[in-house]
Amino acid sequence: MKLVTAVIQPHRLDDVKAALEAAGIRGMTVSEASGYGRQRGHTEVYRGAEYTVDLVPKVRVEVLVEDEAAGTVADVVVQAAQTGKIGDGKVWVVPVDDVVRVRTGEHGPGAL
Amino acid sequence: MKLVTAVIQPHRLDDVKAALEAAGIRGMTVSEASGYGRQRGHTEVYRGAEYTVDLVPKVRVEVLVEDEAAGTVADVVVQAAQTGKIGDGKVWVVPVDDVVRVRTGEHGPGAL
Amino acid sequence: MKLVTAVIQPHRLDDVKAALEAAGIRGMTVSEASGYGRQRGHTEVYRGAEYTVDLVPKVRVEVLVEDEAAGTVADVVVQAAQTGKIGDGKVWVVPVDDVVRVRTGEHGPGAL
Amino acid sequence: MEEFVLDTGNTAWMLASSALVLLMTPGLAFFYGGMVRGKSVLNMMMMSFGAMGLIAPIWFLYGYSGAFGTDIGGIIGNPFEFFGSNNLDDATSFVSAVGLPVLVFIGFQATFAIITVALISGSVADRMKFSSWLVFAAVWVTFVYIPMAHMVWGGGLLGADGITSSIATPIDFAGGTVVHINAGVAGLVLAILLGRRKGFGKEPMRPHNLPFVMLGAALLWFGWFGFNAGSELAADGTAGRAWVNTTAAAAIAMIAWLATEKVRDGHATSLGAASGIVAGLVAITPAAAAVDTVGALAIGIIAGILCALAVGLKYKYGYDDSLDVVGVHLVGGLTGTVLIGLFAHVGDNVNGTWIPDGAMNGLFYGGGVNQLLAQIIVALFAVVFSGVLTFVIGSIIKATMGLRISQDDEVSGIDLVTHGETAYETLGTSRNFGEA
Amino acid sequence: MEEFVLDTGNTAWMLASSALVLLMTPGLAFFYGGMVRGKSVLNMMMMSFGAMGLIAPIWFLYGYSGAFGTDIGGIIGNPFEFFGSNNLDDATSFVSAVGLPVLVFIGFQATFAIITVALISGSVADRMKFSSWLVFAAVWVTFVYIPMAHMVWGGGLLGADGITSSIATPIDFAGGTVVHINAGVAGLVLAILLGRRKGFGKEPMRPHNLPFVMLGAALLWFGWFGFNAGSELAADGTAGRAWVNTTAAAAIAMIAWLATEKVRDGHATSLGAASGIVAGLVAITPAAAAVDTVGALAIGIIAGILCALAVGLKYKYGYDDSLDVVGVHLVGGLTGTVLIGLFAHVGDNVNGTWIPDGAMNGLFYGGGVNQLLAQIIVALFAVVFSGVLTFVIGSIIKATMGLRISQDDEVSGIDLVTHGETAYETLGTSRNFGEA
Amino acid sequence: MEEFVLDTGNTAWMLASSALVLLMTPGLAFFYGGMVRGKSVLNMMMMSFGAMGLIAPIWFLYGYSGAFGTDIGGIIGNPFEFFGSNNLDDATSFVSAVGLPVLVFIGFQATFAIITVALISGSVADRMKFSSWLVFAAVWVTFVYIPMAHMVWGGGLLGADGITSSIATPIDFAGGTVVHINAGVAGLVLAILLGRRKGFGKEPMRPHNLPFVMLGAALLWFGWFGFNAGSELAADGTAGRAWVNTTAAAAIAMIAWLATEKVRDGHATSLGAASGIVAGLVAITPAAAAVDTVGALAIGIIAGILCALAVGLKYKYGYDDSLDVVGVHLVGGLTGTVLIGLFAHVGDNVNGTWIPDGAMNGLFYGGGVNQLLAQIIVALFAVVFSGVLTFVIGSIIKATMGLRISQDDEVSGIDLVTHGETAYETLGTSRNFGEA
Ligand SMILES: Nc1ncnc2c1ncn2[C@@H]1O[C@H](COP(=O)(O)OP(=O)(O)O)[C@@H](O)[C@H]1O
Ligand SMILES: Nc1ncnc2c1ncn2[C@@H]1O[C@H](COP(=O)(O)OP(=O)(O)O)[C@@H](O)[C@H]1O
Ligand SMILES: Nc1ncnc2c1ncn2[C@@H]1O[C@H](COP(=O)(O)OP(=O)(O)O)[C@@H](O)[C@H]1O
Repeated sequence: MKLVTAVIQPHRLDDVKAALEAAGIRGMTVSEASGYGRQRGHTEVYRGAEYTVDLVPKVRVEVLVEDEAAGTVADVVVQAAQTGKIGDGKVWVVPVDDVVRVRTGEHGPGAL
Repeated sequence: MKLVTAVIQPHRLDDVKAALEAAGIRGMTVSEASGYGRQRGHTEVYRGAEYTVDLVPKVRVEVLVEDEAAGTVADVVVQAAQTGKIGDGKVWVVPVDDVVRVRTGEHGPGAL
Repeated sequence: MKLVTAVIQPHRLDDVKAALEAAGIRGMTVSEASGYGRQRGHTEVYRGAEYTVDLVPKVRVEVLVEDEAAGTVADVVVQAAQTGKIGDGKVWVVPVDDVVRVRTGEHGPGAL
Repeated sequence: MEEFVLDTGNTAWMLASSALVLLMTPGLAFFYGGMVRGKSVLNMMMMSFGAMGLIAPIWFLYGYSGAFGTDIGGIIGNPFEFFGSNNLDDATSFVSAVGLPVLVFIGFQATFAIITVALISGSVADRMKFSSWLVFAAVWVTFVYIPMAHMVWGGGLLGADGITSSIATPIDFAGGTVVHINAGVAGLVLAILLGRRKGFGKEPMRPHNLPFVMLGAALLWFGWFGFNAGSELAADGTAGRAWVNTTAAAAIAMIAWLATEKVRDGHATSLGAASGIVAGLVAITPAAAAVDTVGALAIGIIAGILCALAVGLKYKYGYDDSLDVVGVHLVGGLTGTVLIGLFAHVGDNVNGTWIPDGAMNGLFYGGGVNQLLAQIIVALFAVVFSGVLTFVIGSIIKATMGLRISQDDEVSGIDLVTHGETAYETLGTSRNFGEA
Repeated sequence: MEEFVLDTGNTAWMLASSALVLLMTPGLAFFYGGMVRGKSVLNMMMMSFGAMGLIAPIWFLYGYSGAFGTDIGGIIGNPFEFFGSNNLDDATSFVSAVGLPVLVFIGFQATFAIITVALISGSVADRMKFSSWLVFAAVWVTFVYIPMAHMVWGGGLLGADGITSSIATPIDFAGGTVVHINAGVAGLVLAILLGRRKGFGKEPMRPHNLPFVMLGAALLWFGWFGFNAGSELAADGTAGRAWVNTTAAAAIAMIAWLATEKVRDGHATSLGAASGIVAGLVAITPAAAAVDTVGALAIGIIAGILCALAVGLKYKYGYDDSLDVVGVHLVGGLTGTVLIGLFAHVGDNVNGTWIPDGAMNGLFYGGGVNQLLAQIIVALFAVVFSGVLTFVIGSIIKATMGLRISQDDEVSGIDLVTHGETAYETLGTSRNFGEA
Repeated sequence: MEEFVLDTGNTAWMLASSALVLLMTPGLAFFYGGMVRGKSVLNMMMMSFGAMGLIAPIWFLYGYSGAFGTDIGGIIGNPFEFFGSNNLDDATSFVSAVGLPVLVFIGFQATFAIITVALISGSVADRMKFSSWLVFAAVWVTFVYIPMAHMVWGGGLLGADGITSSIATPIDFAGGTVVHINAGVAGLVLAILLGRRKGFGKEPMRPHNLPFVMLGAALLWFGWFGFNAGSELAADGTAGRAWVNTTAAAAIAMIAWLATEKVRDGHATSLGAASGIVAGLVAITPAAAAVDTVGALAIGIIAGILCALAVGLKYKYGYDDSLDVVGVHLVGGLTGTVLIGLFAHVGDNVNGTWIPDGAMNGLFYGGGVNQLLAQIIVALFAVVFSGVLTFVIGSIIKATMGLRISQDDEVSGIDLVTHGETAYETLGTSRNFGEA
């Protein structure tokens, strides 16, 4: 199994969720993050002093999938999250040894 | 070494912490997350309009362990987090190449 | 490719960011976390009752790198984050099958 | 020659009342600010604060004079008569009979002009250009609020000798038409001119901070004592009547709103409690001293239920009155204004009530239908007057400087884009980052 | 025939005081709301707001009449006499001597009934059914608060001609027995009937928002000027004495609480500062105009220390008085009520102090032990009266509709389950999600 | 023998004003508390609350007497004369002419002493030992505030018969010198003695909660009506003038600050709106009843622009006046104090204005340069007096108990280290963790 992790623009989350659902993905885990990269944060001025905020808000989406689905899922996310502007984010795939469903104790692909 | 990641119901965290401690685990990292899955969020009505909140609060627990402990640790977490209701979450295991303890610079199992 | 994850003291983040930048790293993802380990949280007293807060604030930094850079990057982070006190945190390295840049759809090292 | 006899008691109450009403606008900033998403709370609050910044000077320069100066055609007072709050004379002023220095009255009235403008901002949440808001505020108060205040309170078309003089003197104790119907209609027109927020009707857009909404409702209730009991301009039994009726209506409207929600949606929400309070306060405003305790409770119950139902209309008709200026202020204001025609009750046994000369008891208290008719006529007049003028002003601004920020900016959040700030420290500068 | 002579100054102060005391209940909502966990802040606030919604109409309908109507057996006034705030006559009213329209007094008293009920809610945090709370509030105010108010202020058993008439007239300037002992005992009884929260004594259950707690304390202090200085019912030197004593006691009690904490726990906390302020305000309430400045400071110091120690008792005895209604209001109320017996001081050289006919200086000021005895008797009577009746009311509700939500719902959070809301936008709908 | 004739109207207004000014200090706690990072908000608020706890008892014990007792050398009043607020006589008091019980005046003045001390805390954010702050507060109020209040208001060196008596009587209606210049200079000196925060000038240190800053600004504006209009000590037309001028200056200063920001930085921020309000309020304080409406607007505009520019100075000169006590209170206080010399305007046609005997119209209103000179002299005197004494007091505390927490503690956050608390529930105890 694989873990597909995507760090995306927050306002793309709804589209990514919809695209994954359309692709038959039934579960995912989402969390808040901040990104640092080519996209530079905005400049803020507080009472005459100027600062650059270099961490910009992002959302992390994690999806556990069977080995053969990893590529498709990554592509689905990329397509749904793409705006073409700097800062769109990254998707990466990591190998997973085992998955367990807490409710049932089931192991392996059936636990997804 | 392995990284055991668990996404669980927030109110099970205390029991999971206690169970891991009992199993001899001396460290872990915890963070907030939101889950999307079979468990559907509640419906909210605001001033006459109805919405479904489809992301439900979860907690993520990460534990780095030696290879041979991964299975036990996953089982310990599953047992402590289980309520038997939909939404109990997932546990997964990922291979880890190396671990370093920041304080000492120590590598490998001794860094756990 | 590898994913280097570091859980560090929050107030070391600025130095870690600077060190990574100096080492030629152009991107990273940062998020909030809580740590549980040898470093025990502080004790709080509320209206006569005493409690130990056993989860202490940490920051998680994730950096995707090419295989050969993983060791260096881990070392750079360890050096920048080190204060020598208990609770400095951990750095670990996980293998990555693939990385995609969302903006362009590019795969592999070029997507970093 | 008349001489001015200061009444320190009345003056003390009006100084306090003026401060109370001024506090309502920041209260509104929290009521509204808590209701929007975290990315536009500052802009929401800035619309209220901006109204304070602009309207106060306008009022002291020509606003008071335009509303309470010598009548010109029943529509407006002479704006130059007391320009700069000069040429005032306590002995001959509008309020000399109650021993009140006229400057205190000017201050009191300024706070009404401010809050009326601020109320409108609820319908334009998240998407109106801040510069256009400021221009709108200044123009609207000049061409809509000041004439309306004159017509109702300054001896114009909606007063004792106005368009309903052959039927009955209209009753508007503290501003049902001038403030609430006026702002409610303006909010509706602006919402339509602006168009809907991206995601309206599809995304929850939940209130980001409900305790702030409740703080706002509490400050509004507190300040409303100045608004209603202060509108007596004296510390007497009629002020006491207004105080009691205000509390009775706000309290029971909250319960009525919660009950409506509970029946319809299954939950009694804190947003409903806060909204119900405001609905009750709005509805009792014109009637504050014109009804007895039971009348106040009746108005509160009816307003609580009607407004709770009315806030759903925007989804049906598709106008994005984001924070329910229409559902609460227009509907509540109309409810109170019209119900006076049923519940007005002055007479033996009813301590403290008061209605102006030429007004009469309501239909339920033996006064016949005249008062009801007069109330309806005035309400309709106010709806049309405010609607037409707001449409003209809004359209001109839309055609020239534009009313709305870009959709990208709306998605990014107006706080960041327009004000260069975010309300709370977020990832990247939070407690846990940077310098720990 | 008597004639009513309006005093606009006194009326101005009482209109303002009434508004101030009304604001205390939202203040309490923040004081309590900040102290609970983020998952039950809305419910906590709704218990206060719900009290406002229910108690105000009750008071205007039959509450005032029940407390201040013609005495029936020393226990209650005739609830039908002024039903619906009708049949009032300013000239013959309770407050005609100070030139106050009786409606203003009715409004003022309504705010006392509201806050007393709201105070109780602190002991039932996180777990009481909202419907049961509303029923409890309405029944309790009817059968416990109204009689107690009558007995102390309306000419009943705890007044000048009451059970202590042969010893001394009890002193309760602004409501030590009626409000604080009464609510404190009721809170204790309800907490016991409800049982402990899941995790009580094991988990920290830290305040989720300490600035809200401080906001609440500040609004309470501010409103308390209406409560204490307003209880003089006039704008005079005695009101000034109450103002000064209130501030002195609140200030020094904060310092005393912080010092106690610092010695015991090593830290002076903001929760302690907020709590100390309230403890001082509670304790000075019955004594507000009966002691001199030094007496006020002494009462403040003693209350600050005692209450700081008393809040730990719940862990020892195992009752879950969640937000310390007992530790602060019962202990503080008893402290103030009893210490009057030591510190009451009227006489030359002490500007503004006042005690009723038949009361005397305290033990430390040459008055002997009589006043102390009278104070203790009244306090004990109030404890027993409130305790027994609250137990009966609470038990009946428990047996019929039930008092408590399910444990699952308590774990999920009462805000979500009961009110269908969460206080703040959380993961899934936050600024960073959905429409960015 | 003189007899005291109570004026209930004036007394009502002063009781209300005293409550309003007391609320300013918690308002300041939010204004400042919202501006710091989340890890030091509680300490920031505790400095204000601690000032309330300490200064009120000091004032009631010897402070009032030291400020308003029989003059000793033009510098201070006899602190033993009214020790413990005893030996007071309404008939012969400072305020008997307006029918005000002297205790009410003592309470009113207490609130001024409290807020002045609390204002200073803005410059020491995040890093001052709390124990040293409390000691500083008690010592500073004794040796700096009380003499300054005496000199300006108690018949000392800065009053009618003081150092400028041959030029003109200085005008300080409500506390430009005593409160704002005094606190501003003290803040500057303390900031220098303490040194800069770690990261000053490099890290953003953004306000962690801007709605709290706006809440603070709103409560300050609200309370300031008590401060300025209350300083008339009566409910009359001059109080009305002060009310109107206060609102005019605060409003337009907000707009002026926003305009300055917009031109300089491209954004009109909510922090700027809140700061502009306070700048306008500070500047109009000494001039509140001495100028006409246009004068008030002019002072507001000038103060808004100057203060908006002045807050940048700390980066240039490298002192860490963290929350701009200097930029807003010192610069605003000087601006208002000096501009009186230009804008003072009493005469026909200007309703409600007032200046003391021996004062005259400003340069722009035909009064010549005398008043301007007198204002400048008094301002400079206050700067030197406060600067030197604060330096001595601060240096002694620094040398003995130390002024500053360790840098490690500063990095960890003073809330946690000093008060053993964090303001909000954070990871590890949040809604999502523990008992969910
Ligand atoms: N090497 C990296 N490791 C981890 N996350 C990265 C890395 N590079 C970029 N990111 C994440 O991807 C986001 C977008 O990257 P950025 O360089 O701004 O734009 P783009 O990917 O479009 O070139 C960053 O905000 C960060 O969260
Ligand atoms: N494919 C997945 N990838 C990542 N996380 C998942 C996946 N499926 C479920 N989860 C996580 O597990 C949680 C529980 O899943 P759910 O389907 O609701 O119940 P259950 O696991 O009991 O069948 C989800 O809220 C989500 O956080
Ligand atoms: N086995 C583990 N798995 C995951 N995270 C861990 C583990 N052990 C420690 N950590 C993380 O590292 C942090 C520091 O660990 P700690 O034991 O307190 O100090 P040190 O690493 O200096 O010995 C912890 O707060 C936690 O976030």
